[in-house]
Amino acid sequence: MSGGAPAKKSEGGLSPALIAEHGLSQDEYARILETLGREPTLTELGIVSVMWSEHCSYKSSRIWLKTLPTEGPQVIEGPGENAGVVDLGDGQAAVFKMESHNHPSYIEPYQGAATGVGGIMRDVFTMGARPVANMNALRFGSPEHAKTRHLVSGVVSGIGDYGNCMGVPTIGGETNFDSRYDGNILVNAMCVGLVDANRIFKSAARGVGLPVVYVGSKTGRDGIHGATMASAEFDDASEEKRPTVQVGDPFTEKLLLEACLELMAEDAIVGIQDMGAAGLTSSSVEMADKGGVGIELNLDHVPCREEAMTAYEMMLSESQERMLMVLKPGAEPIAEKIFKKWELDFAVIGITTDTGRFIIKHDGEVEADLPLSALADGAPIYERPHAPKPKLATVTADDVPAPNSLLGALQEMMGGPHLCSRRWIWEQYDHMVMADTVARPGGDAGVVRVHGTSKGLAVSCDVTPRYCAGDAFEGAKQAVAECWRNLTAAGADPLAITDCMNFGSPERPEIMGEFVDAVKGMGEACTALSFPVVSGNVSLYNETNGTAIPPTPAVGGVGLIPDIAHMGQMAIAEGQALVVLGETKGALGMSLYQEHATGAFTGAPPPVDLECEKRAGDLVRDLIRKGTVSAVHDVSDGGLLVAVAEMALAGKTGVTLQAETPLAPHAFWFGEDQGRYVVAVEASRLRELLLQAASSGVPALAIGTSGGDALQLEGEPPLPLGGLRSTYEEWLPDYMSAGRG
Amino acid sequence: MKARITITLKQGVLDPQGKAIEGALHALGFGGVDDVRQGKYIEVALSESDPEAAKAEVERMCEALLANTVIENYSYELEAA
Amino acid sequence: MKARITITLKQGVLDPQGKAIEGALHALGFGGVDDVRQGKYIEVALSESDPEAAKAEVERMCEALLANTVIENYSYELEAA
Amino acid sequence: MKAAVIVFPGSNCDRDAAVALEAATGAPPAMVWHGDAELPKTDVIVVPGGFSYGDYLRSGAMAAHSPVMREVVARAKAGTPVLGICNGFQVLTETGLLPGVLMRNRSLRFICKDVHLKVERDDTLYTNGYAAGSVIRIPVAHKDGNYFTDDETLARLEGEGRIAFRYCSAEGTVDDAANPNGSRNNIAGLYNESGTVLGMMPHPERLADPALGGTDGAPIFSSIVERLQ
Ligand SMILES: Nc1ncnc2c1ncn2[C@@H]1O[C@H](COP(=O)(O)OP(=O)(O)O)[C@@H](O)[C@H]1O
Ligand SMILES: [Mg+2]
Repeated sequence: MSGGAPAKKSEGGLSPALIAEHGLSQDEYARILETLGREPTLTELGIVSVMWSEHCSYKSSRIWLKTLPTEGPQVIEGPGENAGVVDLGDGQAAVFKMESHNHPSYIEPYQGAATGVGGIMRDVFTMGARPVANMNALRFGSPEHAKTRHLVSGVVSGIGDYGNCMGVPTIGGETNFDSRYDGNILVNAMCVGLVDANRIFKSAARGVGLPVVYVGSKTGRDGIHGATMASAEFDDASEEKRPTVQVGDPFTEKLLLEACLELMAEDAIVGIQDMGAAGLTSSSVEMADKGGVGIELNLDHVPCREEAMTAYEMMLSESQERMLMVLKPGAEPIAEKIFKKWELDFAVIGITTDTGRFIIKHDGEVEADLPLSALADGAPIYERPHAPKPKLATVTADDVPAPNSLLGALQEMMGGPHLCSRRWIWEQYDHMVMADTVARPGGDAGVVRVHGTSKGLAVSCDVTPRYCAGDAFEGAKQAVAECWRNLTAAGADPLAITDCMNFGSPERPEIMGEFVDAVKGMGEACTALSFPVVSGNVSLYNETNGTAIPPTPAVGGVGLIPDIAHMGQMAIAEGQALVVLGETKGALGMSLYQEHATGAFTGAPPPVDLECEKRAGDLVRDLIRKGTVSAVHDVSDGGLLVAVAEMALAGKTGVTLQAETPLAPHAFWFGEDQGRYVVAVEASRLRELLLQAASSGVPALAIGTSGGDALQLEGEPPLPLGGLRSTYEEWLPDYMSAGRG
Repeated sequence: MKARITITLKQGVLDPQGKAIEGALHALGFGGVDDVRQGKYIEVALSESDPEAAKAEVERMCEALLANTVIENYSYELEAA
Repeated sequence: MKARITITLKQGVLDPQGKAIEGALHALGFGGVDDVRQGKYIEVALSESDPEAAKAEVERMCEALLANTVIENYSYELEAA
Repeated sequence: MKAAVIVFPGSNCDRDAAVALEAATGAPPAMVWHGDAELPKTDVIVVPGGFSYGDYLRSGAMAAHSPVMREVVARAKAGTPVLGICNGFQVLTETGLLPGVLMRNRSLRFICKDVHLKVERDDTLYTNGYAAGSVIRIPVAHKDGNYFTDDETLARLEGEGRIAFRYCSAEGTVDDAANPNGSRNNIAGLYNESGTVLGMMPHPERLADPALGGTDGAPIFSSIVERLQ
């Protein structure tokens, strides 16, 4: 199998409309003509268009992503493979990545979110890792928006049903409501897997004459790009317009997971790649490109679910739960036996070649014959114009009115969409399956024990979109810092992050400016905190009618807890002294209290001082490991009073607060200054703690003691914990059940 | 009136349930089963007694809630209660 | 032949899905909905072409797997493919 | 003592059950693939949680018809103890080893959380490590855990003392507020006539290790060992 007849001609030529519908610009099409020296066939046009799409080629983002720090002694595999890999010691490694499934989840929330979860798990087990934890970062529109409830309900049950069926615990995430996501919700899913460091699988198809094998589900006409065009070209006029939504099949994915891991224990695989976006096309192109070989596929052997599928459709189908593998010669029988055992399709569909060409045959015809170099590295790269955004003014305590009652404001805020309990969400996720979840959702980071050891893997997802909307640079820095802080609060050594860069259209200079700022901010924080980026994903064009989402550089971090006997947790016991570590300056710009008091988020978000961040975090980790502190919680959304209230609710104990501060009380208690933690210590160890903080250069201020069953602040009536708990717990369930009978 | 509504997946949409049932039927020895598709069946009792009005009401219900028209089709029969 | 099988809950068996749909329809303003019951619809393509034999086969399938006869009833129609 | 765990396509608590069994018995259980020709001779069989065959038709329905379950049913009828957890309970009801069915939760949502259970009896194979009437904390994780059976069967089950566990409050009150899924009579677990088969929706294997935040599930496994050793 090589060379063969020249690719068949497309009848009548390709119209400009057809080219545009494939998302190719005139320049890009000219570039195709030049590379090929002829007109592409329709199949070739489809292949090039998906390979050159933003999603596969990162053409707008690539030059900026390259500036991110990706190295460190803990990094085994940085960006470039299906997922990043970090060292956990003892010959073990964690494999992780986050990915967006935004648009599909808006169109069909249940299936869109479900297939997003399925896709990210495949990225992880493709590398030989068993998925051990899932996370999800969700941004919905305003609670008042007509579609929000339906979207929340569908997305959450889609994520739950897929992960639950797979038997992978979903141990946390984050959820925002903001009207700027009304027309473009974000569903970012993260998966973490465990692998033996010497059994990591990659995608490169190194070697000529090797069998290319298709496994998993059959191929259907799911999610074919340019579907409007495809239906016009290929369908009977009578046939209903084909849906482009993909339906997830978690049961098959579970079988695929077990079958792949079983085969990976054998010495059979040269390279393996899941079929994600752009399915067979991108998986085969990437494997060949990375291996420096050519590839020839005969689509006659592709297992199809529907009749009469064309080469174009097979190459562009996004049917889920499929994988492509290149096997060692002669390994087909053992592989086939395993996949048959798991009742999955198995087919040899091609061979690697030394021609450097990507050749697709179907029904005896050559449907595509393209130079691989043009598909992967030959994709266009753009340095798009980017406009800087003016810095916003700092908001002072005088700009934001004080409340009548601090505790009253606290209760109202905690009984609202930004701060209420997310229990309604995470109770729909099996967060305990695999029997290794040692910190369940509801705390700062989810933690799973590394099976069979006393080590723990801490995971957190973070970004504060309103900060990024004000200042993408500071916002992205903050996202990295908050993630690092959450891992630290669990007692973990933060290892590395994955990111999911959700933005509007890069063709608009102000959006591109946000992107560039965010990458710079993220890079700066990652470098300062030795917290490199090992994998990630970019999702652009999140806008409707010219209105873009706020820049949302979501960060997913992984940390290692050397011994889960020394883990941080946020429930305070009675009789403890409470101390805030890190400096409180009363930053109210873009704070939740500001919105509560004024109805709007304005001004500069709180800046992050990365040196202070590092000092405070290193101190906290040490205090946790030495057992000095009995509870820890970082200070984030809503500020100090919210952090304390969350700890009190978790510990089912009241607190009495008083603090000596020159700041206005509302700025002190609700300011969102970064780099802070609240810790609880036995009164007898308070002095020791304060001394250690002083010698570490970390500001420390005692703010109260625990006990009783209410929150108390001088000069205000006490706020009973029971009442606070009801408002905090009930907002989301009440919201979700409103509109039902 | 009573509406008997049948909701099925659109052509070409993956039907994992149907596929799994098919596999189970084969395993149970029902070799003559070529294809299985699973859908939903919903019975709605309506106080409306005019067939035309009931028809319109059922269609609105299907569009608004009962069927996910992104991936599903619906059909129905009406019957005097 | 093609069998169109409808599986419904027996009378007296609680139907949480039906109840939820009913509530949602009311909330959407469909006030004339008195009762909703949810069931399953399964289409099975059979290679059997004899109606009597197909009938027997479908009944065996329903009894053996498709319906849980503790709580469910089934009915079906056959149609030449 | 030898234990076996049945593994179906889609089982996902098989490893968790094996870990808990090994902790109790001191030896790893035999993991029996649903398609394996033989079920080894064992003292107890566990049908674990998960989503056998995706639970695509009805929870547990397809697994109940797999060849290995025919053998499990035969062994159970001959007196071998069989413990079904979550999906395993659903499978056991679908085989008819236990009466009734597990329907969709009344909230229609999957629910994963710790619940409290009242232990009804302490004289059984599975519960001799508890005190009758005691309240234990064990997680549930299911979408179809709403136990239903007809009035007559329910009366018989109650009359014969075949309820193993009931959902209750932390203080032991068995009422609707403590019922996570709508189960009749707050039933969380059920014995067969001879008390050798137990099906339960909560997952004792998930709280049988102090590092996971509790050990109230462990006595289920140690009770079996105690009785059969
Ligand atoms: N979509 C979600 N899925 C699962 N858990 C969630 C989700 N959203 C929020 N949570 C959980 O709720 C808790 C509070 O979330 P958040 O306020 O974002 O935490 P933090 O401020 O520490 O980052 C966390 O434990 C988080 O894991
Ligand atoms: Mg936190």
